[in-house]
Amino acid sequence: MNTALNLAIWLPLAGAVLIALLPSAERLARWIALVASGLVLGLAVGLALSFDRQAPAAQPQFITHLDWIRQLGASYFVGLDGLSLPLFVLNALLVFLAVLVSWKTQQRTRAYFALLLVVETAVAGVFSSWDLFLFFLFWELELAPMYLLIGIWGGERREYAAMKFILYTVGGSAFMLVGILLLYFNSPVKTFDMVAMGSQPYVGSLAGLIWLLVFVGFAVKVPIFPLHTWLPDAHTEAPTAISVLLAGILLKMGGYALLRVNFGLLPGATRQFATLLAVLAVVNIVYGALVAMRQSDLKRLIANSSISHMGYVILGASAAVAGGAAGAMAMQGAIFQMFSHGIITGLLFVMVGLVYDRAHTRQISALGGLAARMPFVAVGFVMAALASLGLPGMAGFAAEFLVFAGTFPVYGVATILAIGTIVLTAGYMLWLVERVFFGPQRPEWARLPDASRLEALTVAAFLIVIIGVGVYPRILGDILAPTAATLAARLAS
Amino acid sequence: MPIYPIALQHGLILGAALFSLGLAGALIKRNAIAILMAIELMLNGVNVTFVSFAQHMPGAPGQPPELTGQVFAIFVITVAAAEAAVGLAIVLASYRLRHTVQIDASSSLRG
Amino acid sequence: MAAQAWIIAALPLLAFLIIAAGARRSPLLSAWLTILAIGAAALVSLIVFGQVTGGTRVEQSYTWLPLGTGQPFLVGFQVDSLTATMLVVVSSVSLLVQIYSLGYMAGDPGFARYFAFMALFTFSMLGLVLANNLLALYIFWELVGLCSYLLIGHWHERPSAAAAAKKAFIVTRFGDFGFLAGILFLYWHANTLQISELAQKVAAGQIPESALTVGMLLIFCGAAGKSAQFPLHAWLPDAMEGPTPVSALIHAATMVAAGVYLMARTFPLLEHAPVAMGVVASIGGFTAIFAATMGLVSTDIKRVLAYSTMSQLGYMMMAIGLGAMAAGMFHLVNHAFFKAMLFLCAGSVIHLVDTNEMPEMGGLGKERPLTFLAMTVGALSLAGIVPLSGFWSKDEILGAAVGSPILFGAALLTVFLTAAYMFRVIYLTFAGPHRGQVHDHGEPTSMALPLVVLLVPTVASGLIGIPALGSPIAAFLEPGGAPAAFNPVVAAISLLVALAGIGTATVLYSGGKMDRSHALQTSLAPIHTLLVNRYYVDHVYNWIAGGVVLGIAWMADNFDKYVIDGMVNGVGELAVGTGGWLRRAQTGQVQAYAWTLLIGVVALAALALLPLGLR
Amino acid sequence: MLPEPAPLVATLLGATPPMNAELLTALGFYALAGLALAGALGLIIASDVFHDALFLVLTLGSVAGIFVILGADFLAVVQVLIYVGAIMILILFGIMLTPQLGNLPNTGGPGQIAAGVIAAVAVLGTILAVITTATWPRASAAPIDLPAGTTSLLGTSLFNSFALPFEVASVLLLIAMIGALVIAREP
Amino acid sequence: MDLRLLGPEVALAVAASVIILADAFIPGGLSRRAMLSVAALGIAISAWAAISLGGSSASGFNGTIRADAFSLFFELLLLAGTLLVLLAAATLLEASPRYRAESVGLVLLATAALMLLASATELITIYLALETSSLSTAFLSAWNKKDLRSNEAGLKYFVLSAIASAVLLYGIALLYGLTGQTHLEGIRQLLEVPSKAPVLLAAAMLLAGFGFKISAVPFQMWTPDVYEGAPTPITAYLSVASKAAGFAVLVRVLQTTLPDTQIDWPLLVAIVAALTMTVGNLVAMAQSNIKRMLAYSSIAQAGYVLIGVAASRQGTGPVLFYLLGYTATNLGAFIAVIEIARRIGSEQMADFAGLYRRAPGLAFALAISLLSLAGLPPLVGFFGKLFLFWAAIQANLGWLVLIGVLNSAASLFYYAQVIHTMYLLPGEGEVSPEAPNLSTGSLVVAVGGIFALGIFSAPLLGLAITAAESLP
Repeated sequence: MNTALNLAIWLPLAGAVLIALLPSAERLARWIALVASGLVLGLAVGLALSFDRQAPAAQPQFITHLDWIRQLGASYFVGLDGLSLPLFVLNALLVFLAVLVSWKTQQRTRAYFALLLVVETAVAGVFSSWDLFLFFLFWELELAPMYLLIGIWGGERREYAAMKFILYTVGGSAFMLVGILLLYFNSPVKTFDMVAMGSQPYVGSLAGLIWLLVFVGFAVKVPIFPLHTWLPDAHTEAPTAISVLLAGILLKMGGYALLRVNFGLLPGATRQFATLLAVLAVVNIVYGALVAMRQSDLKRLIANSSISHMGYVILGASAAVAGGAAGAMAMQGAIFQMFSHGIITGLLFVMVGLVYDRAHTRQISALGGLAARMPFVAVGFVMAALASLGLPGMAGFAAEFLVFAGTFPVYGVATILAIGTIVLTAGYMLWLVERVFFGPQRPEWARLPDASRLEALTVAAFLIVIIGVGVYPRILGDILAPTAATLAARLAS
Repeated sequence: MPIYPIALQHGLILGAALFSLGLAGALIKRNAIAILMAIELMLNGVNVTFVSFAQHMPGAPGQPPELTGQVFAIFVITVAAAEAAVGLAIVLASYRLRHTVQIDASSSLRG
Repeated sequence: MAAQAWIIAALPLLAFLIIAAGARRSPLLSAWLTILAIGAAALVSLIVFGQVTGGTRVEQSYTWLPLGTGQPFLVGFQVDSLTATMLVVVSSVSLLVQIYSLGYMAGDPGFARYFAFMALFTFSMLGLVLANNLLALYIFWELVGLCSYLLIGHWHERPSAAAAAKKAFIVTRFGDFGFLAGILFLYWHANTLQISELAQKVAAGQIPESALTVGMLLIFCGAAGKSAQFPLHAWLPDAMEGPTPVSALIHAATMVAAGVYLMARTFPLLEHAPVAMGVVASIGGFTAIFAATMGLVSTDIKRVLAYSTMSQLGYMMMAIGLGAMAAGMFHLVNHAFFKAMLFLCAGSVIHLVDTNEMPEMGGLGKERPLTFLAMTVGALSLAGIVPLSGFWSKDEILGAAVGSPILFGAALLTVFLTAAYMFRVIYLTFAGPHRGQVHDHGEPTSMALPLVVLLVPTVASGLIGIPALGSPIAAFLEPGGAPAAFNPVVAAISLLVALAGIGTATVLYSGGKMDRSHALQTSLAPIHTLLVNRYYVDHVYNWIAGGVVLGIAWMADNFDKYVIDGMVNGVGELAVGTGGWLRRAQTGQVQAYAWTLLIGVVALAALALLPLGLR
Repeated sequence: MLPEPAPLVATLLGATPPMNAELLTALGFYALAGLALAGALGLIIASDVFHDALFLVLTLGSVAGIFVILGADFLAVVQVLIYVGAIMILILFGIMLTPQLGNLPNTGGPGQIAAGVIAAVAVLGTILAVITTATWPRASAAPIDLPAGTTSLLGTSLFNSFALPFEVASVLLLIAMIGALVIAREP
Repeated sequence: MDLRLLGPEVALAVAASVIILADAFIPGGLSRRAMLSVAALGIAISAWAAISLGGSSASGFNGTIRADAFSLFFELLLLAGTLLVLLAAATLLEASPRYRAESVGLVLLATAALMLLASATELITIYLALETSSLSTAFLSAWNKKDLRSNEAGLKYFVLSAIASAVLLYGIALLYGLTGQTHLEGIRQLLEVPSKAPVLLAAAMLLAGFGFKISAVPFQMWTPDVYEGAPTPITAYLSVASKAAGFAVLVRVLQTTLPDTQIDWPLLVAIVAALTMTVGNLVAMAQSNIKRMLAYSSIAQAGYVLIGVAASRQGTGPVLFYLLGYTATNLGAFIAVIEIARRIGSEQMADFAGLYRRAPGLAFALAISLLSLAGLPPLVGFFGKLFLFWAAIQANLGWLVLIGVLNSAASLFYYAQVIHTMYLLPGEGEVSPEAPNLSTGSLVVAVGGIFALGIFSAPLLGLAITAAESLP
């Protein structure tokens, strides 16, 4: 029983209930949300600091294991390992920052912050569950609040986007559920306990089918081509803070689940499908970049870049089956990329939000020359764009380097294509920056204010993390490396 | 199958025929009361079936036959009576509202 | 001190951080912070250089990223002769350029930002030369690229500047794509990224030559991008959109030379890959002459210098490809000083007339005698006139090329062209009458001083190459390597060719007149057009980027919109449509309902009975 | 499915065996069955609801007769009493209480008729296919011997084995009564 | 003697009689409050009587009923559902003073019949109980005599239920012919099957008869029309109590009489389940009236439950749990709709726009109910479906589960649209807030149940499995 972890999972929900119970606390709501998410962030960082980096990686730490639905062999089993801890922290961090980003939300404040906190609990639960059933529960728990967050506070086409988001995801989890149940009944250990399932993985004849079924569920979330078209709509229409969360952590749920369930529990099938994964990953990377290049909507461009960047996660993961040094490296890269993409794309969406809040348009062609009036926003945006295109010294580079390095000896051609896409990324990112911020100042944007103090603080927080991790990746590397190596070794054996 | 002595199948076939004719009536007639009568016909078909079976069900060794089929038929007749009452009541109410007992007048709920 | 050599890089970084953190509100403070930090760095560099000449060698590594299996990725720094030389060059040129910028950038709204980025650049460049392994080198490699991007785009409100910045970044990134692949390639063959370990393994023959060749060629892609070698050269002329001191520091003296430095740094690997060496030499030689021809026709003074830089970088590359690493580095050092000076001179001129176009200049020697002097000396040095620095290093390169007739010929031709276009610049700028407006605000001391200081190495730094001294450079940079042989015949020939070039320029442009050259242009119109359009390479690139890539992107985008999303929406519409169709079956007729019920029973029964075969 | 012709012809010609009770019973059964089916058919075809009712009475009466033949004498009485005596009266009242304006069709259109016939034929076919081929393991080949009156047997069954359904039936009738009162009453 | 086994039903019948008689003989009629009190008391006594039997598995009345845990489970479920429906209808009862005693009485009698249906183990009893409940609900559907739609609903329900029960009856006759028995256990013992055809035909006919009750496709055609036309509390009653009892008898008959080793009825049920889910969900997408949408939704829900039925023994516990959760959920939805419709005077979903502002509590309740129907955690609908799928996978019905989960995903489309209308669209006009009353009280109970049953799904599933295992 680890109090801190349980507290970190459930505290946001308690905050949400508190907000719901205080009927006329419109202004108080955001403070409650801030305090709750702040506490969770503190707890998460504390957990990260007290994480035993020397312990064997196969076992989660900070575990709580209680009986739950005995008829199903389901239990309340939470804990963190090197794979989940960074994402757990990322969740806490991004939600906290999301609260700051949405500080000025006027419309239905209480509901907004309450739902935000529910999402935090759900995602924290996904990342810390070691019981497959509990995992699925948390996974589904995130849907309805997210649907409402997009649907109520979103942009013009929010209804379409929200509906598309939820139908896609629910459709995906439909397959996932069947897969999970099949796995449960076919695996030699009749339990949902993922530690036990992982230590004695199922290798029977249904493994391939189960793998594919769960994969569909996760692939929607990642998203993996061709199940990705919900993403540009959802990310584009969602309000800024929600775009941050969507790109920052919700996509990571897909990648995380892929590693945890497909890779962790079905290593044999994973080996079979590794090449398919690699191909899909490259398609994601290249295709996402190409589509991003043509976008005329600022947010949509960033959204499509997420598709491309999540491809690196999948690429790294696919190469992990090779085992050995390369496999471990690729796996570490995949996990690292999830963290860094989360924080970088989060910042990008924040920056887009800042632009949109001021200019009230996201059409790239309508913008231009903003750097003169908004130097801070411009610098922040450029930094985010640079981080996104994998500039060394920022978080993205460390991750991509690991992915490339690990994948190179396994899938040479795929790696070359992926590295080549960096050029495309630089192309569309810098082109975007050029069109939005550079060039002569336009009269219609002559009065835009620069970032406020609070906004600047938020952006700075993002940048500190991005650069901190980029310059000193050991912060994460120490935690990731043993887990990644264990996972990869298990895959290869 | 010899045509006599009448065997189990004879009754069963008659029952089935009556059942099906009643069914056809229920599907074809327009007048609600006629439909009601057709349903009675269906129930009679079943009753013939029950009674035919009962005639061929010996009791346990040394025991008189239980005649469950006939008992069932009695209950069916009772139910038929109740159904007739219920049906007529509703049809009467319908008639008050619509001034017709044509069943296709009651088709405003659809889709 | 050498053991703490990282301080050299850290000082400018500190300056950058302080400026970013708040000092930026006071532009002058920012500038002086930068100058002080770089000055201190230059001082430390000199000390370190001294220690290194005394034989000190340092190498230290730190874990950058631990791995689950195997050795972690390291970063670290080393101090050896090559590093020490580069440290001195980079920090001193940077210092002078910063001082110059005080005057040149005065009154610019982005003054503080400019110095901040300059400090960041100096940090990155110093880090690059300090790096002891390929990963660290790559990291700083990208950072200098970033600074280049930021500084080219300093006047971001000018669309041409913004576009040039982007172009510079993307084109060099194209080369870096190869660099990164090369790093990975070598890593998986040698299992290390430490340059010293790589060198050992190569020397021990543990890496097959074919692998080494591929790896080095890939790495050369990066070098070619950075050093603007054909075909990745297109960005450099455009990069002249940046402020002139930036061009002087980044696009003449230091960053563009990083490619050469990289090849020198990995020379212990390269020399075991003869094919790669051949490629490097050929590309270098070709670029040298290719760029020089374009320099002949450009009317933008900075662009001429940029072509000249490309050409000289090609020269250096050729030297390294020919195995004369020390000669190449020697030329790099000399070139850094005089080319920086030339650019600063150009800046001084531009300051005076507010244009880059030489046809609008003319006769400026009267207003700027010092500049005139410095530029002439620089041009002579570049042309390779004895005893200026350029003569000595260029001669060593030519000497190394003797064995290869084609390259030797190309090099000689380049010497001719170099002399010609440089004196074309001198004549068009300083000789004759004013052709355009002159706005003389006076030349501040801060701008004059660096010119004076840079004159010293321009004149003197080559003297170390005097044959009488033996070959200390080769001994210093490449201990155990073959000493550079001074070939008096070659020297004489090259001197003659250079003088011929100067003579040609004099014939065409003396007195700042342009009519004779116009006549020549008209008679050679097709060639002129080709050169003015830079061999249409940019056109090809634009076609690839705007036509091919964006075209494919257009197809992908529409595939996304219409095919994939079309299918998704189609499924939804199918479901709703089917629902609507089934809905119509609900006619409201109770007998229809009963019919369905009965048919349902029959169907179910049939379904159950049919497998029995209805006996 | 078709009766074998030879014995029928033979019997009718009185050749072998002599006309006996079994044959008479059979003939009665066929006659009554024919009447019942004719009544049913008439109900379907008749265009007047009043004629429908009369055809139904014919069928119900014939079925009562068949009950007698099938050894259910008490049931036959019940059939006559409840059906003919109660239900038919109720229905006739219903018909009289709902006079129709004009001459509305008593059956649906051709489409509906076709559909109805198809459904009925399908149901009949399925049932016949099953019952004529099935073996009934519990059923005796010959009709069982029944005492002269089945009343006491039925009574025992009804109040002993099936006491609960009997009670439920009374509740059913109660509900029908209450409901009919409420629904059918003038509002 | 055996009468104790009938205690729960008798208690209700007595309460019904008291209400009807008292209303008839007391001048001015029985007050609404008194009526509901008597009904509640009757329900309480009935529940007490049921509990005191304690699922003893005692048989009575010559084996016609059985007081096992299975019947106890359903009796309590039906009683709770009935009580909630009555409370929810309290406000409506106030508005229509005529015949209200009879309506309450009929509801109680119908419930008694349904309880009997759930505990009967003999086909004659089952048939009579079925008819009793059907005829009562036919009346109740037609109760608004001046309302054309209500009358049409009653008429349709009556005609179709009569035909369906005739078909059922024929099936029973076949079973009787095969075994000479009407007791379920007797039938199973005697069902030697030299030719399977009659058994299969009987199974199909039984499926039709009971399928009519539970709105399984293709026997569901009445459902939308009757749900839309009937007074909303009766719709709620039909969708919850009637359906639950239908499942009870279906499960009991199938499991007790037909050995699935010899007769492949699970396949038949599985096919019906697949059809039911799919048709229900698809047509629900095209609706504009909330009651009609809920009707199709309840068809789809029946399809999910049938997945559990098809899973045979393993599925029975989950089926019971699902019905429990479904009762709370669907009641929540219908009670919310009753209240909303009463206040805004419309059952059209389009008129629900902006309801979150005009009636936040009701909007929330409806939203939660719909989300539970869609199967989102942590609501009970999620767990219910999960347990069903869990059982079906075990029974090697993976394909059916896949259809189920996809349907479940697709269903979100129309459930979410209601939520979307209520929460995302701006709405005109105001709704005057009302003080909490019995209806809102029952709504709170139902919505609370949706959460509570979800959170405590583990022990409740245990209970459901215990109840399921009490089937012979």
